[in-house]
Formats: sequence, C-alpha cells, structure tokens
Amino acid sequence: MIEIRFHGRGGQGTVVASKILADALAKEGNFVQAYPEFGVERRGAPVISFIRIDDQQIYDKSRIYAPDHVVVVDPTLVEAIDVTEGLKDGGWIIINSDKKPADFKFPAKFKVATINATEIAVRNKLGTLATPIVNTAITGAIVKILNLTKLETLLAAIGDAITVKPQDNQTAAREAYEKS
Amino acid sequence: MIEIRFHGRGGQGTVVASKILADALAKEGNFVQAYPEFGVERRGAPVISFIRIDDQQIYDKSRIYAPDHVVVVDPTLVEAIDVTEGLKDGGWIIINSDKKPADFKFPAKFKVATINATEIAVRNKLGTLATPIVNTAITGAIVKILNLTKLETLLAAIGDAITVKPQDNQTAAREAYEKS
Amino acid sequence: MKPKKEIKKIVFQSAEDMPTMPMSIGNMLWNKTGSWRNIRPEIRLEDCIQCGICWKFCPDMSIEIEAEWPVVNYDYCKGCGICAEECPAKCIVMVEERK
Amino acid sequence: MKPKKEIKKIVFQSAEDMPTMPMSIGNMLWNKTGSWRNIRPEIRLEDCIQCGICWKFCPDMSIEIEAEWPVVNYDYCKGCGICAEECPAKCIVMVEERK
Amino acid sequence: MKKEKKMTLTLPVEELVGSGNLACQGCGANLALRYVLKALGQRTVLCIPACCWAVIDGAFPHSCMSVPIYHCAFETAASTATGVKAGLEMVGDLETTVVAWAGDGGTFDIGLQALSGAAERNDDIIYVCYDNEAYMNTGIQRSSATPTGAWTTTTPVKFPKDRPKKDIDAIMAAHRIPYLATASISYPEDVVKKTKKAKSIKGTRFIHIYAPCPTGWKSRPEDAVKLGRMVVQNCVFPLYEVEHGEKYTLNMKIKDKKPIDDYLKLQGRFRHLKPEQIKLMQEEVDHNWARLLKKCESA
Amino acid sequence: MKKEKKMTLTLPVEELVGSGNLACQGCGANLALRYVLKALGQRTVLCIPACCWAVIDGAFPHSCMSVPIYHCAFETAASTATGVKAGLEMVGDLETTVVAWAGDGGTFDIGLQALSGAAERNDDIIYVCYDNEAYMNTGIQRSSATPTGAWTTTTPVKFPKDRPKKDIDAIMAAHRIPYLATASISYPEDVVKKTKKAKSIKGTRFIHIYAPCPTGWKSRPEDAVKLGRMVVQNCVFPLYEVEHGEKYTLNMKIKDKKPIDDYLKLQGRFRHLKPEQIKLMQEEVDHNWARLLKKCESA
Amino acid sequence: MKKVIMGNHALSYGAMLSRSQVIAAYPITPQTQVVELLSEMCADGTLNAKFIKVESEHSAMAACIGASAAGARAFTATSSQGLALMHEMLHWASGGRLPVVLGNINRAMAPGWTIWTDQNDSLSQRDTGWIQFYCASNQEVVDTVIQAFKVSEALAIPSMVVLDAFALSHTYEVVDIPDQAKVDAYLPPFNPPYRVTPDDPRAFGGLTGPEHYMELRFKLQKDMEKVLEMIERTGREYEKQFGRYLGLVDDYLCDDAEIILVTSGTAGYTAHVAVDEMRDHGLKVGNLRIKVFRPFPFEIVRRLTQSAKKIAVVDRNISYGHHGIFAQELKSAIYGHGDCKPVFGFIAGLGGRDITPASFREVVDFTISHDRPEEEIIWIGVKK
Amino acid sequence: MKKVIMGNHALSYGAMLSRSQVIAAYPITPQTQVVELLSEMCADGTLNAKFIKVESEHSAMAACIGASAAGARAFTATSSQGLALMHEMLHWASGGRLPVVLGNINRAMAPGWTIWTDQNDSLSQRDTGWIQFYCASNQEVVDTVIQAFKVSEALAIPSMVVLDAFALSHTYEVVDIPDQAKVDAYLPPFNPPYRVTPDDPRAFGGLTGPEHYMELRFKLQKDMEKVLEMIERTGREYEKQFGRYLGLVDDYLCDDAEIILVTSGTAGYTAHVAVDEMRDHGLKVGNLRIKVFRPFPFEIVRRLTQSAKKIAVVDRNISYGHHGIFAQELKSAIYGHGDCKPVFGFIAGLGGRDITPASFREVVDFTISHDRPEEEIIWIGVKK
Ligand SMILES: Cc1ncc(C[n+]2csc(CCOP(=O)(O)OP(=O)(O)O)c2C)c(N)n1
Ligand SMILES: Cc1ncc(C[n+]2csc(CCOP(=O)(O)OP(=O)(O)O)c2C)c(N)n1
Ligand code: SF4
Ligand code: SF4
Ligand code: SF4
Ligand code: SF4
Ligand code: SF4
Ligand code: SF4
Ligand SMILES: [Mg+2]
Ligand SMILES: [Mg+2]
Repeated sequence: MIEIRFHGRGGQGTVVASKILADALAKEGNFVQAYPEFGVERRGAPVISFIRIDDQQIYDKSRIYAPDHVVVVDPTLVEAIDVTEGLKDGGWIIINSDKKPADFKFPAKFKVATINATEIAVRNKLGTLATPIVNTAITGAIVKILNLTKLETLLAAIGDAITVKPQDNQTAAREAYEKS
Repeated sequence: MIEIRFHGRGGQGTVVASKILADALAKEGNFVQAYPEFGVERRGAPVISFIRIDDQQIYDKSRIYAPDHVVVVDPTLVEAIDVTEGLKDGGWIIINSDKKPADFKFPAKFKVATINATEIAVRNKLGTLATPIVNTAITGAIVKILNLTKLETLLAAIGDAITVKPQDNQTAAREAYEKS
Repeated sequence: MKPKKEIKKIVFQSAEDMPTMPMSIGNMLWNKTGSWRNIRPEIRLEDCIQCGICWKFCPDMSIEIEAEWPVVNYDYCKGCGICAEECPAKCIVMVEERK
Repeated sequence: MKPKKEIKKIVFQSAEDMPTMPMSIGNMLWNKTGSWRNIRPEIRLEDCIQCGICWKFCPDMSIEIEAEWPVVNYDYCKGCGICAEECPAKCIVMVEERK
Repeated sequence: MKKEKKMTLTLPVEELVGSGNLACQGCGANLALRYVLKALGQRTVLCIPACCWAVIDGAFPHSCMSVPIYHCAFETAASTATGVKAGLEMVGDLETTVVAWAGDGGTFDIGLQALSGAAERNDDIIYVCYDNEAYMNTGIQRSSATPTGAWTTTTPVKFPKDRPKKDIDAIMAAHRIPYLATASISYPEDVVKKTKKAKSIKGTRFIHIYAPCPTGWKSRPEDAVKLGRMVVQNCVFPLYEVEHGEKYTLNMKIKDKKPIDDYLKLQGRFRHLKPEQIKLMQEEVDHNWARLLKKCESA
Repeated sequence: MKKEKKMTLTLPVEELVGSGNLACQGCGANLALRYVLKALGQRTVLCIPACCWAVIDGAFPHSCMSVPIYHCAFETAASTATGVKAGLEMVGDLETTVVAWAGDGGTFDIGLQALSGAAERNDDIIYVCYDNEAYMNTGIQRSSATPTGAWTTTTPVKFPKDRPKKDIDAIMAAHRIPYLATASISYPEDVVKKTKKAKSIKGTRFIHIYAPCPTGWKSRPEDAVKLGRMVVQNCVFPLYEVEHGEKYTLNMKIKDKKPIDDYLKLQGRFRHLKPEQIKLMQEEVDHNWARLLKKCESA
Repeated sequence: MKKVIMGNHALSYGAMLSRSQVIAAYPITPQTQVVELLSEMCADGTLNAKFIKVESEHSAMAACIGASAAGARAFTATSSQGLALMHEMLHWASGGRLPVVLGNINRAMAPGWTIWTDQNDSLSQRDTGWIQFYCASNQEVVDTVIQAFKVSEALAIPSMVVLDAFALSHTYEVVDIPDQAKVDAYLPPFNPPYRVTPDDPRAFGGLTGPEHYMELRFKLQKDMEKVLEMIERTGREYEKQFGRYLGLVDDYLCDDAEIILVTSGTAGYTAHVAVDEMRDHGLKVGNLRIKVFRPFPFEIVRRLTQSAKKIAVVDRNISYGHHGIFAQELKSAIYGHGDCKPVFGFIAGLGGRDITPASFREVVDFTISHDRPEEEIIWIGVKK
Repeated sequence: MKKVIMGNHALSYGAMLSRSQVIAAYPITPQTQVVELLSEMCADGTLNAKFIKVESEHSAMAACIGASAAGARAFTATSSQGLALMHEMLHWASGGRLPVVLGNINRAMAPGWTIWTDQNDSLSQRDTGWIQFYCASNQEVVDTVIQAFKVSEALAIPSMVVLDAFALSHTYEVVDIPDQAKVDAYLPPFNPPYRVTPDDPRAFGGLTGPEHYMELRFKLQKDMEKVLEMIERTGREYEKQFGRYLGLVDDYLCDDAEIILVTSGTAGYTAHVAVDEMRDHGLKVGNLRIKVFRPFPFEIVRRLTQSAKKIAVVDRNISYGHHGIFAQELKSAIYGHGDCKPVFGFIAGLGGRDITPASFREVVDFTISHDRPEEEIIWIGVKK
C-alpha cells in the first residue's frame, strides 16, 4: 500500500489532483482511496488531501498519519508548515517549485524532487501566474517520480476528468512527466 | 370505591358536573378521579364522562367499564344509546327528565330516579329551554340520591368552581337536592 | 326521499382484515348525525319559492331536492338552523326536537 | 504598527479544562490569515489623500490608522485587493507575494 | 301546493363532501370545502393537514369524501401537495388537480414556510386556506389570523389579542403567484367562480376563504352564513383577486359600508370589548379598506 | 510625505469584528457585520444560525467577536433572538439590542416562518439578512434569493435558476413591521445610518443587506465592493426603507440607471447567459424598479 | 392547599410555582390546557413571565433555548407531533447545556391521526440527551416539574416531564399544591455561571472540530451520570419540605416478588391494583414503576430485580424492528449483572388502547406459564 | 462499469439506477454532492425525475411522502440537523407505510457546530420505524440504495441508507456501477396496491381511534420482522445478478474468535485491518460488522456471537444516560440466548475523532485484560 499526502491551498484544486491520480491508478486495476482534508476550505488557506493505493481492497478507513510520500502543490507552504510531518523515512517530497531539490533543507532521510508545474501550467494557458492551475501538471511528475502508472493511463484519466481545456492539461502533464 | 358514568351531549357541560362532584367530595377528604371521554367532542353529539370516588388513594387509571351508577344528563339519550351498558346490578340510573322513574323501561335490577333538572335550571335563568345549563342542578340530585356528601359541601364546591351566576347555580343544586 | 346507499360502520375483527396503510374503506353514512340535533327544521312547502337557498347553504348536505322541492334529510340534519335563517320566504321553522 | 494583544491558540489537554458549554474563551488572533495571501497590498503613502476608504472597505480590519495614515496589518490581510481597487488615489498596489 | 316551477340551483349539483361527517352544527369550514369541490369536480386530490377538517372527514376506516385525501402533518400542506403533484405527473396523471386544504393556523403560522417555498417554486397546486381565525381543532387558541380584540383560550379577556390579523393575502401577493383570491362561504357562487378560475391557471394559486366557526366564535350556528356576509359588507374581509401579485381586482364593490358593531355583537369572542376598543378596530378596518381600494385602482 | 491632514473616517471607529476570522478573501458578509456592529455598539447580542457567519466567527474555543453570540440552529434565528430578548428582559437587562443575523437561505427559505412569527408578534428584535444570493456555506446551492439566470451547483448551466428572486422585502412589508430597510455593503454610511435608525425603534425591524460573495459568484475578490455599488446603480437592488409596511422611502435616487450587463459580466455565475436571457432579466429589473418608484410615490 | 385539578393544570402549577420566567409554547391536543392556564396566569399577573405565543413547536423550543441561554428559567409543554417537530432543538438544548424544562403529554404518533396515549413520542427522544421523568399522578406532575428545574439547573441538562394523554392530562385528581414560599426555598433563582450577555461576551455553540467535540460530549455524559444521585438526594430534600419523596422508581412489593412487573406512567399505577389482587390470590408479584427513564437508573433497577425469578416488562411503546423500549433498556441494564433471569417483553396499550388490571393479570399468567419468553415481543390486547 | 467516485455520488448513482421518480432534497454539508449530481442528472436528462428544490428538510420528506403516496418512487438525502428536522416526517413515512429511501450522511449533532462524522443523527431515529442500513464502502452504498428500494417497496416500510461523513461521503473509491438493464430487471417499477388517485378515492391517514390504531402498528412491526429474511433473500438475488451479496452483517473470522468486535460503518472496515494484525499476533479476534441495524438482526447476531468468550462493541454514538446504542441493542438482543458472556461497551470517534486500527487494538487489549466491563461505558480516545 502506498499513501501520499498533498499540500496545497484552498482553491488550487489539490483534491482534483489526487482524484485524477486515483482515476489513473484505478484504470490499471489498483484499489484506490482519495480524500480531502475533512474540514472548512477557504481560498488561500493551507489544505491537504490524501490518496491510498493498493493492489487489494483497502479496508483501512482511518486517516493517513504517516504517508509514504508528500506532494507540495504550493511552494510557499514549505515555509508556512511542516510538510514532512509523519512522512516515512525514504519518502519522496515532490515540490512544485522553480528551485532545485538541493535548495530545500529537508532531513537527508527524505528524497526531494522539484517540478516547475507553475511554469508548465501557465505556458499551457492553464491559469495565470497569480493563480496557476497546476493540478494536472503535478500529476505527471508524481506518476513519473513514484513510478505509479503509465503516462498514457494518466493522460486518459485527465481526458475523462477534465472538461475545460483537456488537451492543454494533458500536454502539461506530459511535459511534467518528461521533465521529471 | 364508587364509580359513576355521566351521559350527556357535547356542549352540555357534562364534564363540569363530574368535576364539581369531584371538588365537593375532595372537600370531605375523599380521593377522587374525574375524567371525560377521551375523544373528539362535538356540540350535540353524545358524550360521556366519569368519576371514581374512594376513601384511599386511587391507583386504577384504566377506564370505567362497570360503573356503580349512571347519570343521564340529556333525557333524549335514553332512546339513542344503551345507558345501562356495564352498569352494576343494583345501580342507580339518575335521569334528568320530567317523567316519572316508572315511565322508563329498565331492567328491574337497576334503580331509577328522575329529576327535572331542565326545569329547575331554566327557572333559575341557567340557559334556555333549548339549551339549558343543567350540570349544577343535576349534581344536587346525585349527591342526595347516592348520599355522597353534604349539600353544604356541594354548594361550596359550586361556589368555588362557577364564576358566572354562582348563586343561581347553587339555588338550582339546592332545589334539585331537595326534590330528590 | 331518494334511497341512500345504507352503509354500515366497519368494525374490524382482526388485524389481518385491516389494510396495511391507515386508509379509508367506507364512508361516514353510518354516522346518523340527526341524533345530534335538538331543534329540527320543518319546511312549509306551501310558502316555498323554490329558490334553492336552503340547499345551497346547508353545511351537511341535508337539504335534498326531490321533484324540484326541498326536503330535509333528518338522518343527517344536525339542526344548525342555517336553512331557516337564510330562507327568503321564511318558510322553514325550527321546532324543538323530541322532548 | 500598534502592538496587538498577541493571543495564542487554545488547545485543551483534558476534558476537565474545558467549559461545560461549547463556548468561546479566546479570540481568533492566533489565526494569522496573512498566510492565505498570494498578492499583497502596498500603500504608496506619498500619493495617499487620507480619505480613509481603504480602512472603510477592508473586510478584514487589516488597514489600521497610525498617526493619521493607513497601514496594512500583514498578519491578517488576506490579500483580497479591495483596498487597491477602491483607493481613489490609486496609491495601493497589489504585488505578488513571496515567489 | 306543488307548483310547476324548477328549483333554482346556482351551484353545480355534484356533492363530493358526504353527510355523516364530524363537523359541528353550522360549520363554515364544511361549506367551504363543499363549494370548492363543486367547482373542481371529482378529479381532485386533497392534502389536508391537522385542522378541523382532519376530524370532519371521519374516523378510520371511514371517510365522508368522494375525492381522495392525503391527511398530512400540520406544517406540510403545501409541501405534501407539491409531492403528490410531482408523483402523479411521474405516474402519468397530468390532469388531476392537487389541492392543499388547510386552516388558518396551518397556513398563516406553522405551514407558512412550506407554502412560501411552493409559491416561490410556483409549484402547480391550488392552496386553499379556510379561515376560522383561530386554532379550532385544538379548542380555540389564537393564531396569527385571529383578529385584534378577539378572545381565545390563549388570549383571555383580560388580555385579548393585541396584534392585528396577519395579512396573508398581501404576503402571498408579494410572492407574485399567478392567482390569489379571497372569498367567503356566504357567497358560494363567487367561491365556485374563483375556484374554477384558479383551476384554469397553472402554478401556485391561493384562495383564502372566510369560514365562520360557531363553536370557536361563540356565535349561534344559524348565524354562520350571516356572519360571512356581514364581514364582506362591512369590509372586514373584502372580496378581491390578485394576479401575479400586481393586478388587484375588487369583486364586490361596497357602496354602503356597514360599521362593524353588529358583526361583533353576534359573536361571544368579542363580548368583552369596550366602545373605545371597537372604535380602534373600526379605524383599522377603514384604513385597510382604503389601502385595498388604492391597490385596486392603481392596478 | 507626512502631510498635516487628519484621516477621514466616515464610520464609527470601534471594531467589534476581529481579524483572524475565517471569511474568504473579499467577503461581503464580513463587511456587512462589521458595519452593523459599528452602528449598534458593544451592547448587542447576535443570534447567528447556520450560514457562512457560523464559520467566519472561528472555531471552538475561539471567537473573533467582541459581542456575545448565540450560534443557533439554521431555521431559528428569529425565534432564538425572541427567546434571548425575553430572557434578557426577565433577568433585568432591558437595554441590550438583540439581533438575528442570518444569510439569505436562513431568511428567505428555512427561517422564514420563524421570522414571520416574530414579525407578527412584533417581537423586539432587529433581524438582519445578509444576502449573498445562495447557500454559500454548503458550497453554493440555490436559495430562493438566487436571481434568475444564475448558476449554482443545484441550478447547473444547462438549467440555471428559472424562478425570480423571492421578494423578501415585499413579504416583510406585508407584515407591517415598524421598520424595514435595504442596504448594500458598498454604502457603509447608509448601512450605519439605517442600523442606528432601526435601533431607535421598538418592535421587529428588518434590514436586508446585499453582501457580494466572490467565492459563490465566481467573481474577483477585489470586485466585491464594486459589485455592491453596481447593483444599486443599475437598480437590481435599490436602497429604500419601509415604515409600518406602508411608507416607502427611496434612499438613493438613480438618475442615470445603468444596464445590468457590466454587472453580470464580472460574475462567473452569469457567464453562460445568452443575450436574450439578459434582455429578459433587464426587463424584470426595469419592471421591478418602476413598481418600486410607484410605491415610493404613492406612500 | 389541596385542589382537584387535571394533569395539564398540574403542569401549569408546577411551572408557575417554579417561577418560570419565559414560556414559549404552541397548542396541541391533549396539551392545550397547560398553555391556556399559563397564558391566563401571565395575563392576570399570577405569574411574572413572558409568554411567547410562537408559531410552531420548533420555535417554541428555540425560544426556550434563547431565553435559557440568556439566563432565564424557561418552560414549554407539548405532545407527540409537537415534540417530534422539536427534535432537532431537543438535541440543541442538551448539547448547549441549557436546563429547559418541557412537559410532554404522551400521545401516539400519526399517521393515522391519533390523540390518544402511548409513549412513542417521548421515547423516540431517548437519544437526545434529555432527562426524562414519567409520572403516574397529578401530584407527581406538580412535584416533578419543580424537581426537574432543580436537577436540570444543577447539572445543565434539560428535563422532560412526561404524563399520559387523557389518563392523566385530562383526569382530575386531588393535588396538594405546594406552598410558594417553600418552593422558593427549595428552588432558588436560576443563576448560571455563563450566559449570553454583553458584559461577558462569548460565542456559544461555535464550530467545534474533531479535536474538541468528543470531550464536550464526554462531559455531558458524565454529568448525565450524576443526575441519578442528584435526584435521590434532592428528592429527600423535597420530602423534608413537602412530605413526598421523589425517587427514581416506585417499587411495590418487589423485595420478595418472584415475578416483577416493570411499568411506567399511569399503567404503572394500575399495575399496583393488579398486584394487590394477585397477591390476594397468593401470587408473589411485585411492581417496579420506573419514574426516571433517562438517565436509566441502572443500580436501583439491578438491585430491585435481583431476587426475582422472572421479569415482565410492559411497554406502552415499541421500537419497530426491535423490542419495547423499556424491555430493551432494562435488558441492557441488567445484562451481566447477576443471573440472567428471563425477561418477558410485553407490548400493550398503543394508541390509547386501555391497560387494565386484567391486562396485567394476562401478563403475569403468560409469564408464569412460560419458562422463557420465546417470542421477541408478546402482544397484549391486540386483535391478531 | 468501474468508476472512481465519492460516497455521495455513490448515493446519487444508486438513486439514478433505481430510477427514482421524485427527488426532494435540501443541501447540507457533507451531503451536498448527492444533490448536486442528481440535479445535474435531472437537468441533462440522464434521470427522468422531478427534482423539487425544497426550502427545508422537513418539506423534503413531506414532498417525498406525497410523491410516494401518489405511487412514485421517491428519494432524498440529508445529514444530521437535516435528518433531525425531518424527525416528525420520518414517523409519518413509516406510519403511512410509504417506501421512501433516504441517504443519510452520518454527521454529529450540534451544538457546537460540527460537520464531522458520528452516528448520533441516524441512531436518534431508531424508533421512527425505518429500516436502517449502515455502509462501509462506496460500492456498498450504490448496491444498498437499489436493494433498499426493493425491500422497502415489498414491505411498505421506508429505508435509510447511512454512510459516514467524509470517511465515505467525500472519499473516492473504485465502484463497479451496476448495469441499468440489470438493475431494471432486479427492481421493477414501483406499483403499490393503493395510491392517492381520484380513480380509487380513499382517505389516507385519517383519525384512528384506540379501537384500531394498535392493530395497524402491530402490522407494521410484523412486516418489519419480515425485512430480515427479505434482505437475505433479495441479497442473494442481487448476488446472482451483480456478484455481490448484500447481507445483514459482514462477519470476519467470527467462527473461532474468542473476542468478537461488533462494529458498523467505516470503522467496521478499519476493524478488519486491526483484526488481521491481531490475528498475526495470535489473538483470536473476529469482527462482526452490522450492516442492517433496523430491524435488528437478532438471529444472525446471536448465532455469530455464540461461541465467543467476550464481545467488544465499539459505538460511534451514545445514548446519553444509557450506553452506546449498538451495545445496548446487542445486549437486548442476546439477553437470555446462550450464556451471558461479558459485553464490553466502548465509545469512540464522536464528532469526527478518528478511529484507527490502533483504537481497536486498545479495545481488544482492554477486553482481554478485564474479566468484566466494570464501567457502563469505556471511552476510547478521550482526553479525560
Ligand atoms: C406539529 C403539530 N403541532 C400542533 C398540532 C396540533 N394541532 C392540530 S390541529 C391544530 C389547530 C389547527 O388550526 P387551523 O389550521 O386554524 O385549523 P382549524 O382547526 O381552525 O380548522 C393544532 C394546533 C399538530 N397536529 N401538529
Ligand atoms: C436544518 C439544517 N439544514 C441544512 C443545514 C446546512 N446548511 C448550513 S449553512 C447552509 C446554507 C446557508 O445559506 P445562507 O443562509 O444563505 O447563508 P450563507 O452560507 O450563504 O452565508 C446550509 C444549507 C443546516 N445546518 N441545518
Ligand atoms: S338545520 Fe342545518 S343541517 Fe339541518 S337542514 Fe337546515 S341547514 Fe341543513
Ligand atoms: S330557502 Fe326557503 S324558499 Fe328557498 S327553496 Fe328553501 S325552503 Fe324554499
Ligand atoms: S488586500 Fe484586502 S484584506 Fe488586505 S488590506 Fe486590502 S482590503 Fe484589507
Ligand atoms: S484609500 Fe488610498 S488614498 Fe484613501 S486613505 Fe487609503 S491609501 Fe490613502
Ligand atoms: S370547531 Fe368550528 S371549524 Fe371546527 S368543525 Fe366546529 S364549527 Fe367547524
Ligand atoms: S463563501 Fe462567500 S459569504 Fe461565505 S465566507 Fe466566502 S466570500 Fe464570504
Ligand atoms: Mg383555524
Ligand atoms: Mg447565502
């Protein structure tokens, strides 16, 4: 079983990212469970969401406290909160950032990857620099880095789920995949 | 324990009669329980009410099925329904009527008394011939015939309970008492 | 008076006989509300002008029309007196019921 | 900026410490909503005409008046941009928050 | 004695309310439904919440009615009717008229929200309120339809109702429903006409029928029709229609407006009133009447 | 740079709503309460039912407010306030102003009956409805305050809201309460003036405040105040007062009435509208505006 | 002072003697006389209270909640549909820790429309966090209202005082009306530590996340558990003042009984009569009338049923799809305490069907003649 | 067709596949997505139904009742406060014998305001005469809605399909969406013998006196008792069509268990994980997840708990003044059947506090280390 936690901000579609990932993984026969933080979401305020992946029925309905990996959709959060809380040793921290992994000061027991999803998104006309829509791009990176599923499956899942500018979203995901 | 059932018509104040009787009996230290039929009352439609009297606490809260005596406040009911239903042998049937007891064809096991409460009431300006207010008069007769309490106690109870024309009501009760 | 479908009061002997839902299966005609009456309307047809007003205003559907004339159905007439009050010909009188 | 009564978030360690009723015992100042912001208002006081409009329309009580001049309280300013939009002197600009 | 004349029948002859029912002697509510059903005919469903009519209908397993009734919870006349209408349409019955039939308490008070909701959605129902100006079925408690000055068991003579009757018609007009009308049981032809008109319109229609209650008003049963007439003649309860919340039509022009005194005198519930109080009530009536005339003119 | 001028403050300076609260960026509801409390001062109790403000206040054991709040059930703003007022009076506090503070859903829909009941009794409370034209706290579902044509999650673009906004002000005016006013967050001085006026009157007072909601309207946070201004200028939400249900006063004369187009364009919830639909909406606005003018004249 | 009054007026007197400050109520048969008398008392000044004539029961409870939160003593009365309509607000009053007292006349639930007695209305509220008292006489009604305020205010939990429709509500009995001065001594003015006031501005009932909610509810349960002891203690105080003890149960000849009837409400009084009769016939029967149903009086019920051979619970209610509610709760209470003696669950008297001494004889006959109940529910007086 | 959907949409799909004809609902967190998807389905013609956007939950249930009485299949969904506001109408639907189906998202009751899960909302409705299903996965939700209509319509009793807030309502899982044609074959159109129609005019729900009411309610209970068998039978039919059995309980390793956990909802799935872990450590623990709470599955629960030494009930709810509700009902159910083995009543997870595998380990540890429960309630995860 793999458990991943997403960090983002209200209004950034963090849940959509985990949902798309779940769709893609389910297409390949996995069992998945994706859920948002259970609370009040306000645009701009820090939010989290989760995904559990397994090759058999997932019975555990309790919350995820010790994820295998974390994904940070909004880079500013790295300063604001402790994104490594509960993260398992050896887990990946995948950050949407234009910085290099080494620029982040995380304990060595974690692996760090960065992807400039914002840049990719904006270039693909997904939102503006102030409010980029990065959720599809970031899934491309996750799938690649964690080796979760084939790119094609992810792109198909994006095609199913996204009704506004599906192609641009797919392109963004592909670019992120390729850059990761 | 003495149990009495009253027969009247909606709007005739049958419950008031049983309540006044209860008041009077309580004044003399009895335990009493008085209650109306449990249902929808409509002016003119046949209704019943009950009273239980005892010298000790009354625990029985079930309905009265076999009264010791019955009181018929409206004479026309004698034809309309069986006022003797469940009446115990030897019980009194006290009827508001200008007829003689013998004019009524009841089984011999019952004792019959009549009192022209309507006439007494109307004469004391309690209602009209079409809608006489006979409930106080009839209590006078009951108290006398069943020897339940002193007249004075009854009159005191009427004085306490009746706010409109208390004296006329007392007079009516006294007259009925004396005529019974 | 035209013959009324005489309907008996329904009393169930067992739960099985009852409908599943609380639901009517008969009408109220068993309930002879004529017995509620203490005054009764009597129509002096000789003065009647067949205006239909008594029929119109009877709350208990107890003025029936027979061969173009109003007839009181005493089985149900509750004796409210509206017909007498409203009759423009003043040909309905309320008389005291059985004394 | 005038010193704000700094209030910590209250976290109960046991049921006993809690009030019987669900009832507040502290304020929300621990919740630094400045962290929600992705754009920040900056006031160019040189152009300010001291009209008070930014103060009037800030939904988050984050424009404070200091010595007759408007000052943004970045601890709480959520970055909505209303002040900039409404400033008649156009002397508030919204700039991107930390990149 | 038998003359060769036909009886004059100014109303449809079909009787859909049956005898043997449990209304009091001289009940105006009984007349109200009798007239409304004469207008609507048998293909009608009634949704009746708690109110006198929930009892008048009769006791299980009997009903005095020739139309189906869904007896519903007190506060749900409108929402139940909306549900019934939707249900009927989904099972293919597009024709049956669905009527919510409620008392003033069920309309002005506890059922107002459901009614307002239906009106806002313009649900396709006719809502009829028969107004006897109090909670009668529970033994005469004040409702917000109880007029100023009236005694009820919860507005004792020492402290009679001090608030004016809620203006439900203005409230419903403010919902801009396609059709609204006031009516009185003493003008049955008018009741029938308005009900038929309502039937011919789609959407939420509201009819407010004045229905005297001898038991609750402490009046004589034989005066029920008279009271329903007086109240129109003295403009306490004028007859009018409102279309789409805007077009006011006065149905009964009153040339010779009567004072309210005689009307009050016939009812025990007003017995305690002093002349000053009656004067104030008269002023209120006059004021309301003037306002209504203005609305009708400007429409 | 420091000139020797005083800052112009057109509102009372006391802040009774605190920072750190949980309103969205640019929330109009937040401004609405800020202004109302500036007018009422600290001796005020708020009864707040379920709505965004139930969340904005903060989470247990914290509150952003300097006045007491009773958070009450969704449908009970008015009845809870009535109870609080009665309770305060019985314990000797005759002065505190009791305010029911509810959203449009809690006012136009689920709380309407309690409000109507309070108004009928003329209970001594100020009822303020901040209107953001949908159920926002649950994620943007239609309420009966949602305007025609708007998208919400329960009125999808394929089938946007097809019923007009319920005219709550006409409904409350029909209750003839002593005071009623409309207001918009974009005219804070007007909000304060009306609230103070309301405070000076006894009985049930109703204030209806237009409160733009960037989140629910899919508009930019910085446009909140602009939208609240446009809506007055284009007469979609005119500012007026009604006394005793009769005396209408227009507070803001509009000489140069703007078309609604610009207003709609700023909001994502109207993005799907076609020109024909907008034309119909404009007609509705014109019609309502004309009616209002008439009422104000004839008053 | 002794007076012949109906059960409904007993509630009114209870509310008056307790000096209720705010009353908000809505009429419903068979409760109307409660409200009528109280509105008269308010009109003529006998009672100094605000009477809010609300437009529904939902608002009645909301107004009581508001008043209680503001620090006033609040009372209401209702029945069946009205109580059901209050359901959400019942949860509110208890969760908000407000000691409102409510008189409920037990009336069966519609449809079909009914105005007659059974306990399904109040027992359907058993999970709302209210204290529930069941009365068997008008005397008990007056006394219990006063006691209810005392207990509720001490522990910040609302109380429901329950009486049967007609069999109590409309039945006149002799009642010793307590003296006002003595009541005042027994029940001091309501003075909660926190209330809605600008002098100490607090937000009551705000958003409460998973990190705190459970503790608040834990505290409610812990206080609920204190109610039993409090009722016994203040019941003794009451006895000292007024000569009548207000306990958790009314146990009659339970000590040596082989069969114990478990009853409640007026049927529990009628059972008394049946027990006397059966004792005359040599049957060792006792009657345990439950007066306090919430919190459930675990200890005393366990103790009093300990020596019996069989228990026969007579429920005037039913939880459809399970058992009668007293039977269910009693079994839950005595499970694992002592031997597992047979508990027979009878259901009788729904929708106003009379429960007579003969009903109890039938109950006892059945219990004697069967080793174990066999059926989940044994129906008494149903035309099957 | 497999789809990743949230629990709320699983409810919507269930209602759509069942060809609901009238939907009347009101939004409330965490139920809103149910209504949003259904209103989209109605708008775009995927579902041919009337969607009534009512002004309150009370009206939602009233409209469903009206629609069902008119012979249409009616559905609604709500949560906590909304369900509580429907309370009177829940009694109405069951007493009126109308097979409405309601999806309820388990959310704790206010105050304080909460949107997080616990079962007090639906369990407070346990005495209203509704069938209650508790689900643990989104798959179960879809399947159960369809099944609920089948059972409800056959026996004229309404059903509630219950799922946990967030843990199910907002959690995306893979769901095999049943094929519409197969669903149509399984669930024929609703065709009640009587309905509100002028073609057969009847008065429904009129005044019902003491001479008849009890029999009508007796019939309701008798039909309620048939539900259990019906669920098992139609569950098998469902299995034949769709490969998934819908039973009364989900029993996991109960046969040889010494300690049986009794659970429900999503916690009942999490318990599964804990049982596996504990079995790995040699502890003979089983998990009995109750899927149908009303009617209470007496027989199967008795049978499955028979051989265990101890029972540990984990309640995400509480009846203040008594026990956790599953514990209470279980004790009532097994009382007098077999030995009187210790039943430990735990309460956990109120107001959204998480229930984790560790919670169950704590539960089992306690159960092992105590001979008898000693306390009425054992609290898990409370900061005392
Ligand atoms: C929720 C609820 N509250 C109270 C009642 C009691 N109740 C039944 S009928 C009625 C009065 C109805 O008054 P109205 O609607 O004016 O009709 P009327 O009886 O006057 O014909 C009341 C209060 C009820 N059935 N349900
Ligand atoms: C009885 C009940 N039904 C539904 C809800 C869910 N609910 C909470 S807030 C809300 C919407 C409130 O809308 P509105 O009154 O317009 O206030 P806003 O959120 O827009 O500020 C709803 C539906 C509830 N809390 N209680
Ligand atoms: S007295 Fe009344 S009921 Fe009888 S016929 Fe005349 S109007 Fe009808
Ligand atoms: S009202 Fe009089 S005149 Fe007219 S038809 Fe009747 S009896 Fe004849
Ligand atoms: S950006 Fe918004 S919150 Fe920040 S100071 Fe300006 S108005 Fe206030
Ligand atoms: S709005 Fe602009 S000009 Fe006015 S005070 Fe603020 S910053 Fe200065
Ligand atoms: S109380 Fe009034 S409305 Fe009700 S049945 Fe009697 S007369 Fe008719
Ligand atoms: S959703 Fe709208 S009303 Fe609610 S807090 Fe956000 S901006 Fe304000
Ligand atoms: Mg009425
Ligand atoms: Mg809103």
